[in-house]
Order: sequence, then structure tokens, then C-alpha cells
Amino acid sequence: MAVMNYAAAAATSLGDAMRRDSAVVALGEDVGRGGIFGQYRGLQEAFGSERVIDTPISEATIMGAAVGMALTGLKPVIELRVIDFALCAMDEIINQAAKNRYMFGGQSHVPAVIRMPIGIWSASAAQHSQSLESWFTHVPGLVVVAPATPQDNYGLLQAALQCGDPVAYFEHKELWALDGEVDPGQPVPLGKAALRRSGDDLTIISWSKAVHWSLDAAEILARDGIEAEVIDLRTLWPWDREAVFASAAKTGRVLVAHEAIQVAGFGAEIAATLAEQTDARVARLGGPRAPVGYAPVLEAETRVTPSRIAAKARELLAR
Amino acid sequence: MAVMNYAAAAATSLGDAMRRDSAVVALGEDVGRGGIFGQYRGLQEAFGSERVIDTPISEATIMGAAVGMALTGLKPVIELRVIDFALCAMDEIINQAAKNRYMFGGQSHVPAVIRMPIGIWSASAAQHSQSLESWFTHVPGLVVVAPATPQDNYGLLQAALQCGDPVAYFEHKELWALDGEVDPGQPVPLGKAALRRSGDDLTIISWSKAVHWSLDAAEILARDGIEAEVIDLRTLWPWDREAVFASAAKTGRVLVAHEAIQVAGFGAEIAATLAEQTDARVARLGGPRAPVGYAPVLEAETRVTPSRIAAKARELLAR
Amino acid sequence: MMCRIRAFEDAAEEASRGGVAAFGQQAVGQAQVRGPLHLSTGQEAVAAGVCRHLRPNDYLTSTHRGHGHTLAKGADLERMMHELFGKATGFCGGRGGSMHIADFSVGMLGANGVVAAGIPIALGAAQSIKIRRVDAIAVTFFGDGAINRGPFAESLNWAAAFNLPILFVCEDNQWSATTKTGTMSAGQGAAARARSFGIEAEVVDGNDVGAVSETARGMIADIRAGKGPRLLHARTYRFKGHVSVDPAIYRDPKELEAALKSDPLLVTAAQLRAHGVAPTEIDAVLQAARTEVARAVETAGQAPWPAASDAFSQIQDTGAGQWL
Amino acid sequence: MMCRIRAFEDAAEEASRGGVAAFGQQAVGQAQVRGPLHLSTGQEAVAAGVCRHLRPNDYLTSTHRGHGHTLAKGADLERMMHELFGKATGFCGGRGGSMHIADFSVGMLGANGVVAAGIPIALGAAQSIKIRRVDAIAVTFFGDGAINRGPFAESLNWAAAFNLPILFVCEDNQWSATTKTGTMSAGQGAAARARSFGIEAEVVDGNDVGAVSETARGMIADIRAGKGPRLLHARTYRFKGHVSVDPAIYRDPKELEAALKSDPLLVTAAQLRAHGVAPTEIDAVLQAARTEVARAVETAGQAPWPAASDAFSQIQDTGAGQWL
Ligand SMILES: Cc1ncc(C[n+]2csc(CCOP(=O)(O)OP(=O)(O)O)c2C)c(N)n1
Ligand SMILES: Cc1ncc(C[n+]2csc(CCOP(=O)(O)OP(=O)(O)O)c2C)c(N)n1
Ligand SMILES: [Mg+2]
Ligand SMILES: [Mg+2]
Repeated sequence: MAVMNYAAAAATSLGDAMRRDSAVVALGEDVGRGGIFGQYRGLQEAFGSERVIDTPISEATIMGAAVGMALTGLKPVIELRVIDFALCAMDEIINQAAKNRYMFGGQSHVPAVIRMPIGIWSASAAQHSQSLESWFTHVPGLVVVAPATPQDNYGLLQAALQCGDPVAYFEHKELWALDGEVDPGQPVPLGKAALRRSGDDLTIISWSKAVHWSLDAAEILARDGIEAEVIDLRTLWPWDREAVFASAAKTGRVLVAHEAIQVAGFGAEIAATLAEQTDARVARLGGPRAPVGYAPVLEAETRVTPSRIAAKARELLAR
Repeated sequence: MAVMNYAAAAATSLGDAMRRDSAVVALGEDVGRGGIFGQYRGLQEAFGSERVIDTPISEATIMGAAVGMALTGLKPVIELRVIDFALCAMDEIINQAAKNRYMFGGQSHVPAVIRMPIGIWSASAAQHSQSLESWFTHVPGLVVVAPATPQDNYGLLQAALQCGDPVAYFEHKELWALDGEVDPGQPVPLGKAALRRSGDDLTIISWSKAVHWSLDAAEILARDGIEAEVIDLRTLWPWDREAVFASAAKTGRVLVAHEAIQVAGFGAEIAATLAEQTDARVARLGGPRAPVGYAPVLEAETRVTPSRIAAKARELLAR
Repeated sequence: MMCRIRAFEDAAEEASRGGVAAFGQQAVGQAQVRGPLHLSTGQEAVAAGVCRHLRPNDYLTSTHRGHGHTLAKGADLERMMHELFGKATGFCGGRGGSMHIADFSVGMLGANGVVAAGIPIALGAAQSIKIRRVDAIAVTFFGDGAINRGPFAESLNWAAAFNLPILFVCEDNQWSATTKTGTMSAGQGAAARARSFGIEAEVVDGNDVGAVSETARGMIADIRAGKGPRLLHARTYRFKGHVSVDPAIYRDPKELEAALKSDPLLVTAAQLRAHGVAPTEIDAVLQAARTEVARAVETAGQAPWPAASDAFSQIQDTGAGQWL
Repeated sequence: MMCRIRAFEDAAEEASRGGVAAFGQQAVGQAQVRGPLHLSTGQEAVAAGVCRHLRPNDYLTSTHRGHGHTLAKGADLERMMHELFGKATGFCGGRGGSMHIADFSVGMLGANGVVAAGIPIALGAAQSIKIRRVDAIAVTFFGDGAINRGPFAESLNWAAAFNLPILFVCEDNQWSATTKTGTMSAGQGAAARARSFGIEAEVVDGNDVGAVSETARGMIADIRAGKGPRLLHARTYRFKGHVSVDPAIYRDPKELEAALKSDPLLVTAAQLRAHGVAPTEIDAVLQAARTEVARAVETAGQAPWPAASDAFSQIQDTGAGQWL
């Protein structure tokens, strides 16, 4: 048990996995110097440049090569820096990594963890601020993960490396410095949500950085005696229906809050599923369908905030 | 007014646009020989190889170059063959074409029509059978279109070329040979759904090839006296809320049926919006979250069919 | 091997009539081999000449036109035909078909429906060989059109920067679908591009299996000796249309006519005759291949279809069973 | 021009302290220039030497490190600084910032946050020039690291295949973020790669504005004369970290020390002195630039922020107003 930040939790987790399993390797730009956010710190020193592999700026080939590595006995961790640049490697992720096993009738497996940090990274504007996790939930073959805490970043990375499937692994660009307790002995299973706060009046479902805003929103609501239950989904595919449905049955009202653009975001999937299968009232709050602007005032317009979540919750309660 | 197939309607429409507007050009692989589905037939002969441009197999650069063309006074029509290969050009579509105007504060515009046929193309297996239209509805800056008939392919292509925005234009891989009447004088506006069949018992919302299955499903239901209203959305972004909400108010039950994988498909957005804003009961039917297999029996499992739509409709009516 | 490939392609072509809608053709439904079928007829010498120097633990990636490569790498002909027929007994259990033919048991890591996509996969296999300190190499086949896609250049750079054990083979059939590749390719082709990354490269007559074999042998020996990547550019010709239903009306019939004169099977037959092999013996080889293929077609026709439930297996372990 | 770029970069750097979280630094919030700020300090001679031969109707695309290129293409310095401050009066109305600096009125079609993404855009502009029969050329700047991304190779091929009026300029500062580019780049670099596509290419000392200018002049004349694409590889050095907050502890301080000796401003000053220009005159130019920049910083500080509603304008016309 130690306090460390979200970036260090990832580096520690990867290091622990590499020590245990010689098949685990990491590759990507600038990983040798620890990654520009410290998320690979110390690893090349510990495991050498053959297992912590600096690469050219060749996203398509980074991902394609990782598929080749995975098919031949390795378990690559692929650094794509931010989801925005992962757009340069979509054929390799979607057509190659995700479909390989099925297409070849189970002759092959692609155990791989594809790190593609999401979210608004303050003042980084339209090409560095996207959250495209819902895209990957739409693609068969992929597991989709989005940790919100250092503990989960440690534990979910372990689980992702062990599961044997290609995992779209979404850290958040603004969580790197978040400190928290990390217990390496505490497993964090894929597909299990975490109850972050209990409440009876409504349920807020969230993941990644939006979990923290949701908790802040719950605080705001609590001042008026409204008790919100906050669920951190953690894994988007497969998502923890059991936890969500149980909470929905309890509160009868479910708000899904996420940073990604609301239109066709994963909130739509959850809300639609609830509408089809339960009597809960549903609402969503995601970003507007607008690129993220550079100036603080513009950026602020595209952010989902605690107060906006709280306002949306009140609206839902009034319905 | 003439009878022509869906491919010929597109070629005719593009030809008419090129005749009217010298800024319109087309580029992509094999367009000079008319495209492998005939969707560019006769155009290079008519307009020369400077305006109907054969390109190397370089999807990223096809799309990137088109952005440069659009920024400098042209209106490119970009042939990416199938959505599956468009994955090789995602940075250019998402980070460059879609965001350009906003990022540069309105100094620029990217009038462009990006043709990326969707759908299962029989016996073409996992890498040639995807329907990823929901991804593009999630991306600000883009208009999203999916014509179901020759008339709409003619008219929507006209509208797409005139709108001045980058348009993700999704023809269907199995509709090329579909014949229908085409009246070039009949405009088909963006953002307007088409009522394909009237009914009072439930509404089926659909687009692209699934419209035809939905109409067949309505026939099946009609045998049992169930009258389904069938709405062809035609434009996914902006979608025709007015038409959908009006029908939902009338029937009280809405089924969204699409070929794309159900999980995080655009049906989720429509269902979630209806659940948030109306009292209609909603249901979705999309493909399973599974890659499309080659053998007919496997492929059939991943197809949305008239009988499956009808069965889902009955389920919804029983709820 | 070349005869087996030719016999296979001819039989597959025969079984594919009406199997796909494109090039103005409609799918008629009752074809035994459905979907886009890309034949390597006329290009047999490249696959045969290169792969004879490979061991089962060497890795290979291929293209949409991958039957010849797969056979040459040692895959079972019958199971391949079964896969083309979409049967449960095929290599991919009917899930993949022609464009996704693969036999991982002999190191054949897959055909690919996306042009140039196999190249980085082989590159990764080569890096994996190095990391795991295995005595093997990786080989990747790709077309002349594929060299204009970014991943080819990225992979050349990477292979050279890491000195990886990989052989790049450009199988140049002069066409990219309906486009004459020369009109869309600048410079002196794949070999020149490889050399700009410091990779040794050679151009050979891809219709002469002896020439291909001889050059590949030397290059593969170098690669095994740790001398780094090599590129082989083999010039050949696509006898058929882009896919089996494509009548290829966009090309000058004279071009095909001329190319047929360098049919690699004829070239080899002539060489063998010059070495004193009796024509009947040569015919017998092709005859034997045709008999083998005919048997494969027959068993493929009788083999069972996959179960419908196979549509939902081998996708992923995590969350298996949850398809909606 | 070089002095104006230097003064601009120095001021921007000053205004950006604490402006972004990366490289172990935290954003403190009150910085005037926020977000990743990539400085071209030390690379001024490349922008200046190339762009002096361009006309306003020539097109230019740039990289994440695009201030120098933009100024050299003729953009207004003050409006640039306003954009870096995120103000309504900036070129992009505060929507873009440093990574998306652009001035379409002088043909500067944009910096780019994605490595190598500007290259195909310039290529398309060049094709557009040809289609519209305009008398102009396109130029694209990119880094040494960018040449390993596929779009660079794709664009070289395309430019040569279509004989387009485009100048490729590789601004080689020896580093790609925290990685020494040489370790990741095979072969003889950008020029060798261009030649493999049949594109004429030259390597110049990018710290010598005279040398850059002379070579660019010749190449641009050739391009204007319809002789097709050219590539210029200019060797220079990145004086600062990758972004302004990066202390660049990963590189040998001696390397920087040596590089500072070839500071393009010093090189030029020495040349001017040798031509009899008085040192005071030279100083005056830099001083004037610093004064101009100081004024820009001042007005930028006072300029108005964009309206919140600007977050929802200039996105798209079709469906405008529908953001949820
Ligand atoms: C990325 C991508 N773009 C386009 C296609 C469509 N396509 C399939 S094969 C082909 C031609 C490929 O030419 P070449 O590489 O020479 O291979 P050949 O077919 O001649 O064997 C094209 C354009 C594709 N499959 N993938
Ligand atoms: C496609 C892509 N990959 C990675 C990055 C992150 N990144 C930004 S700049 C940079 C280094 C670029 O090096 P170079 O091309 O030499 O330009 P320089 O920064 O030296 O000017 C990297 C890796 C990016 N912006 N885009
Ligand atoms: Mg070819
Ligand atoms: Mg550099």
C-alpha cells in the first residue's frame, strides 16, 4: 500500500507485470524517457530497450507491429499518447487487432493493451481533447476500460494484461497527477463497476474523470438533502449491467454523465438499454457536439462540470 | 424522370453537379474506370482526368489532399471505396476535415463529400462488412447521410455538395443494383426524414438498406393487422427530430432498426433521446456485437432481417 | 508447388462464378465460393520461389491475393479449399474465406483484406523473433499497388532502424485493381524505396522460379545471418481480373496475350525440358495437382457448414456471451 | 524576419510558464499562454530563408511548431500573439491557439497538432493550383520526426506522380519530442527518400539563412517553372525543450552548448558584419523586433476574450444550433 499518482500507478503496474511475465513488452514514442507524462518512468532502465521499445513516429505501424507481436507470443502494451493520434492507427486497431481472432477462426489471439488517453487536456484545443471511447464499445473483439483512480489504473492494467483480449485502455489526460492509495494486492476485475457513493434518490453513472465531477455533484445535491448514488463503470465493455440495474431499481432515476460528446456517446447505450429493459427514468449529460476550443471560456463551454451534473440531476428528479 | 439504379443515380448526380459547378472534383482509387461498382461511370470520359482523379492506394493522403483542395476553392468528392478502408484515413477525416473550420476560427471551410459505403457485402467477411455511421454522428463538424433509394442517392448527393460542410456520405454496399425512379428536379434536403409507410400501431425508424427490411417487416406485421409507420431517417446528423417525435407521439412505440451493431449504434442515440424527452416506449434492433463471418450461415446470424424486425416489433407492442 | 497453386486457383475460379456483386456482375447465390476471390494465377513463381526457403517456424503475412503464398508456406490444400467453400472444416472454420486464409500451424499469419496491412504485422513478428531470441525470420508479401500506402514506408524505416530479420517481397503484377500501377507510382519502384532506407534490394523476373529462388535464397541467408532486412521485387503479371468475376475489360488484350507467353509454368516447363525432363513427366505433375484439387473440391462440397453458434465464438473471452 | 521570430518566441515562452501539465510540470492556471507551446527558437533561418521567396497567394502548411513559418509567410505578428493569448482578436478568435495558428489571408493554411498531417493538405493545395490553373505553389514544413509517418511517403509519391508544384521542407532540428531522431530514422534522411520517388532534393545548413534562401530560391523557381516537386532538407537545432515547459533533461547539455554556437542569429550577424554592416545596426533590428513584440504582448493582454457563444459558432452550417 502506497500513495502514488495515476501515472506512477500505471508505471508501477506495468513494471510488476513485466517482472512476472517476460512476454509483456511496451512500445511507443518516447517511452524510453518514461513517457511525456511519466507513465513509463523507470521501465526502460529496468527492462532494457528490447522490452520497452522506443519507436519512430509511425502510429499505424506501432499498432500493426503490436498485432504481429501479439500473434507470436508477446503481450504488447501499445502507447499511442492520446486518443487523437490513435486516429492514425484505426485500421490496425479495428480491422486487424479486434477481428484477428474471429476472422482466423480462433487460430490466433491478440493479447494487447492499447493505451489511448482521452479527455480535455486543458488549453490543448480541438485536436488533443477528444473522448472517443464509445467508438470502441461499438467494435466486437475489444474490451474497453477507463480507470478513474490510481488504484484502478494499477489494477485494471493488470487485469487487461491478463485477459488475453485486445483492450482499448483509456486513461485520462488530466488525471496523471491525481494521487491516491494503491494496493497492488487488491485485484480490480474487468467488467465490475465500483460504487463510489450510496444514495437513494437517483443514480449517477460515470467513468474516467467524470466520476470525480459526479462525486462533486453529489456533494452539491447533498446540501439540499438529495442523496445521489455514484457508480464508476470502470469497464465500458463488458459493462456491469447488474450493478447499474440494481441501482436503477433502487433509485428509479438514472443520469449518465460523461465527458465525451453526448451525441452517440456511451451514455446513449446505457440510457437506451435502461429505457428498453426497466422502468427507470433516464437522462444523459455529455459534452456538446462542438470541438473543444483553446481559450478558457470556450473550453469551459464544452466541459461537463459538477454544477451541470447537479442541475441535470435536479431536472431528472423533477420529471 | 428515369429509372436507374442506386450506383447510376450517384454517377448521374455527380455528373450533373460537375457540369454546373467547375469546383466539384472527384478523387479516389479506380474512379477513372467508373469505380468498381459503376458509381463513377462515364465521369472521367466527360470531365477529364484532372477533375475525376485516379489516385494511388493512399487513403490517408487521398483524404488529406482533399482537405487541401477544399481549403483552396474546390469541392472534392472523396472515394474511400468502403467504410472499412476509411479507417486508414481517420485522422484526416476527424482531426483535419471535421475540425478545420472551427479550429481556425472560421477562416476556412471544408466543403467535401466523403463516400464510405457501409453494410454487409455478402460473403466479404469481417473486414468488408462494417457499418460505422454512428462514429461520425459523434464528431462535431460533420454532416452524416445514408441514402436508401436511387432518388435519395441522387438528391442527397446534390444537397451534400451544396451544403458547404464536410459530409460523411454512406452509401450501402448492397444497394448499388437497386433500381428506382429518379427525378433530378426533386430536391432532397439534408436533415429531413421520409415517411415510407403510414401506420398507427408503432413506428419503425431506419436508414440505408435497413429501410427496405423495415418495409418488409411492416408487410409481415400488416398480415396480423398491425400497422407500422416506417420512417427513413436519410440524414443521421442533423436528424429529423420533428418527424420522429411526431410519429412517436402518434404511435407511442418506437423501434429503431439498423444494420450496424446495436451496441453504441445510432439507434442508441435515438432511443435515449426519446426516453429522455417523450413517453414513448422504445426498442432497438441492430446487429450483434460480433464480426461478420464468411460462411452464409455465420453471416446470416449477424444480419438484421425483416422477420427479426417484425419479431422485435411484436415484443415492443407486448410491453 | 507452382502446379498445385495453378490447379487450386483454376478450381477456385470455376467454383466462384456468380459469387460476388461487383464489376457489373450480380451475385447469383448458388456459387460454391462466394465473395471477392482474388486469384494469383500467373504469379505462382513468386510464392514458390520464395517460400521454398522458409521453415515452418518462419512467419509469413500475405495479401488479399494469398492462396499461393499460403500453399507455398506448407498449408494443407484441402483445408484451404474447405475454407473457400466456407465450411467448418476450413482453416478458419468458415469464418474467414479467401481474403482471410491463414494457417498459423505453419507460421502463415494471415491473408488480409486491407492493402498493405500485412506488412507491419510481419514487422512485429520479426521484432518478436528478435525479442524472444528465436531462430526464425518473417516474410511479407504485398502488391505493387501496396507500396504507395504509408505503412509500407513506415515498416521499411522501422525494419532498418531495428535491423530486423524480415524479407519484404513486392509481388508486382503491374495492376492495382483496375488501375495500371505505373501511372500512380513514382520513381523506380519498391527496390529504390527500400534502398533509401539503407535496405538492400533486388529486382528479379518473377515468372522465372529459378531466378526468384536463387535471389531469395541469398537474401534469406543474409537475413538469417543477422544482416538485417532485405527487399525482393519480383516482376510478374496478373492473368485474371482483379477478382474472379472481373472481366478486366479495362486492359489491352494484347498486354495479357504477351504476358501469357511468360507464363511461369511454361517457363519452368521449358527449363525442365532443357534439363532433359520428359514432357510427360511435367504434364504428370500438373495432372497430379489437378487430381488433388479435384478431390479437395469434392470433399469441400460435402463438408459440413459451421454451426450458427460459431458466429458467436472466438470473438473475445472477456464479456463473451454478451452480444447486445 | 529572423529577429522578429526570435523575439516572438522568447516572449511567448515567457508568457507560457506554468501553462501546461506535462514533463512533470503542473499547469498553474494563471499563465497567459496556455497549453503545449512548441518554440522554434534556433530554427528561424529555415522559415525566413524559404518564405522570403513566397507570394501571398502561395500556400503553406505547417506543424505544431509553426510560429516562425506563419510570421515568415507574412502573418500579422500582433494578431498571432493575440491568438496565443486566446483572445477574440487572434487569427482564430481564440479557438485555436499556438498549435492551430493560421492566416488564410496570406495563404498560411494552418499549423497542425498532428505530426505530418499538414503534408497531404499542402499536396492537395498543390493539386488544386494545378486544377484551377493558378500561378502559385504550395510549401509544407515538417520535422525530422515526421518523415517516419506514412503520409510523408504517400505524399512524395503522389506529388511526383502528378508532377505537382510543391516544395517539401524538412526542418531537421535533430529531435522528436524526447527522442533523438537519428536513432529512429533509417537511411540518409528526407532527401534520400525523396530521390527514391524521383524528386530532386538538397540538404542545406539550416542555420545559415543565406544558404537556405539560395537553395530555396532555385527550387522554387524550378517548381514555378513546372518542373515538379522538390524537397529541401535543412539541418538546424531545437534550442528549447519539446514544449516550453520541457526542461529537456534527457539531452546532453554539451549538445545544446555546441548548437548555440551556430545560432542562426549569430551566424547572420557575423555575415552582416563581414559585409560591413555596423553591429549597432544589427542590434537595432533585434531591438525593434522586441519592441514590436512587447507591444503585441501588451495589447494581447488587454484584448477581449471570445464570447462564450463562440464555442458554438463556425462548426458547421447544416444542423447549426443543434449541439445535443
Ligand atoms: C487500404 C485499402 N485500400 C483499397 C483496397 C481495395 N483494393 C483491394 S486490392 C486493391 C489493389 C491492390 O493492388 P496491389 O497491391 O498491386 O495488389 P494486387 O491486387 O495486384 O495483388 C485495392 C485497391 C483495400 N483492400 N484496402
Ligand atoms: C501523429 C502524432 N504522433 C505523435 C504526436 C506527438 N508529438 C508531437 S510533436 C512530436 C515530435 C515531432 O518531431 P519532429 O517531426 O521532428 O518535429 P519537432 O517537434 O522536432 O519540430 C511528437 C511525437 C503528434 N502530435 N502526432
Ligand atoms: Mg498489383
Ligand atoms: Mg524534430
